[in-house]
Amino acid sequence: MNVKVRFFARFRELLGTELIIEVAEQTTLPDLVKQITQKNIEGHQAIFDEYGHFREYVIVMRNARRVDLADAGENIVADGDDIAVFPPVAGG
Amino acid sequence: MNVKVRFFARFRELLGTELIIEVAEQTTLPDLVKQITQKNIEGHQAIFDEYGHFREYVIVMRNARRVDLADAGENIVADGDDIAVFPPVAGG
Amino acid sequence: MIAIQTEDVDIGNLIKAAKKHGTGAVVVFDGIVRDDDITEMELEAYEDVATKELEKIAGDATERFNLLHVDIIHRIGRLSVGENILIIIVSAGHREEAYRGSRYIIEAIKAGVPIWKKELTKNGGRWVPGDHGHGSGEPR
Amino acid sequence: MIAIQTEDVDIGNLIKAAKKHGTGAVVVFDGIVRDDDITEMELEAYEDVATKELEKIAGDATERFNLLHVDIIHRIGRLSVGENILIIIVSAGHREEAYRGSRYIIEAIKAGVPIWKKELTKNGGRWVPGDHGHGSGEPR
Repeated sequence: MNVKVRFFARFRELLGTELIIEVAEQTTLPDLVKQITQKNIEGHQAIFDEYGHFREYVIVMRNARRVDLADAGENIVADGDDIAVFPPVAGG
Repeated sequence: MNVKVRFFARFRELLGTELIIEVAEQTTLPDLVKQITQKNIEGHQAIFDEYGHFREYVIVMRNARRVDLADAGENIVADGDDIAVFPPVAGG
Repeated sequence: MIAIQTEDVDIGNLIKAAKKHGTGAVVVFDGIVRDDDITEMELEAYEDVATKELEKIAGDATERFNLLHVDIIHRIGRLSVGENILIIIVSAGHREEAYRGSRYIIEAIKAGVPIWKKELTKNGGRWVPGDHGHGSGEPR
Repeated sequence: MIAIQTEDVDIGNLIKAAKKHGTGAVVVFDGIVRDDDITEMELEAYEDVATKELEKIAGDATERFNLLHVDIIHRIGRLSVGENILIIIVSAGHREEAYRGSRYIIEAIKAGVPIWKKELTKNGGRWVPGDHGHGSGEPR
């Protein structure tokens, strides 16, 4: 099962622009991202707090829709998902 | 003693653009303007109310400074004065 | 550039020239002859007084809103529907100042600069009463 | 025209094209790379999402403020000091709607469109934290 993960801005610098990740069934959104950040302490700490939860300022989109991080832990990814993870926006 | 009087917008259409008026000593601002409007009922009524006072919306400038119409009747014109009389502005 | 003139201006070039050191935002207001069933619009000004008033308004706005540059060009004469009447260009470090400065200038012009507009229609003309005046011209 | 692009635009031409029937006021916001001791600015966007967000903002603003035309062009890539970052052009019947619509659009972009800016300095770079976010990038 394959999922696309993209990072933007500082997260992109730390973790890469776009990755295709092979994930197991029943993988949650936080676990998907941790699969990428596990070998990257700085990237991990930018996105997750000490309890392994998404930091409150992190924005996650799944198939171009924003995910409510309060229940991200119950959000199971599906084959072909397009996940984006980014810091607060600063356009304009 | 000569005074220049200019009108703008609707007052200009009724009374003319610019006139050099010969006035007597001790002529007040209202009397100066009445000297011009006396032969022009429509022009007179546009500027003066039934008591012969400047209508409240009329603006009078003397040498590029706005005149307080409350005491215009005590405002004596001087030789070489440049008087402007106009309706409310509508620029922009 | 503060001017009352018949000619139009090149807004694109004015914006480029408004980018002074420290500029983070430029706001442009362009007031246009609106097609209110009119054929043309005729504008007149008490030019020397109006120019001085515009200069004073630009100076006040610069001081109040830390503007880095101000242009005010008010056109007079006969203008067709869609033509520019008034162009205000302000630049500032930040957008808040630029928007507020721009708005301050247009409201001050509407309130007190001796300029008048007459809308010319098929049936004649009507003087525009103005935002802050009352009773001038014909009822609309 | 709603676009996220590297190229600049001709604001003068866009203003002309924004003069739709009934237009009495055009307001332009031009956000510019400010010289905060930087050499350049690098912008990136989550392009497909950001474009859809801009379209939604333009639609919301049009409905709320009776706008007659909206352009939003947000540039990405590497920009020098003084270059245009974001151009918003709105036209409306009256100035109140034009100013309010313009301001609504810029605030909505700042609040929620996935675009990021990095200021490049002699000593490296710093991500701009954004107006409504908190905690992203380095402290300034």
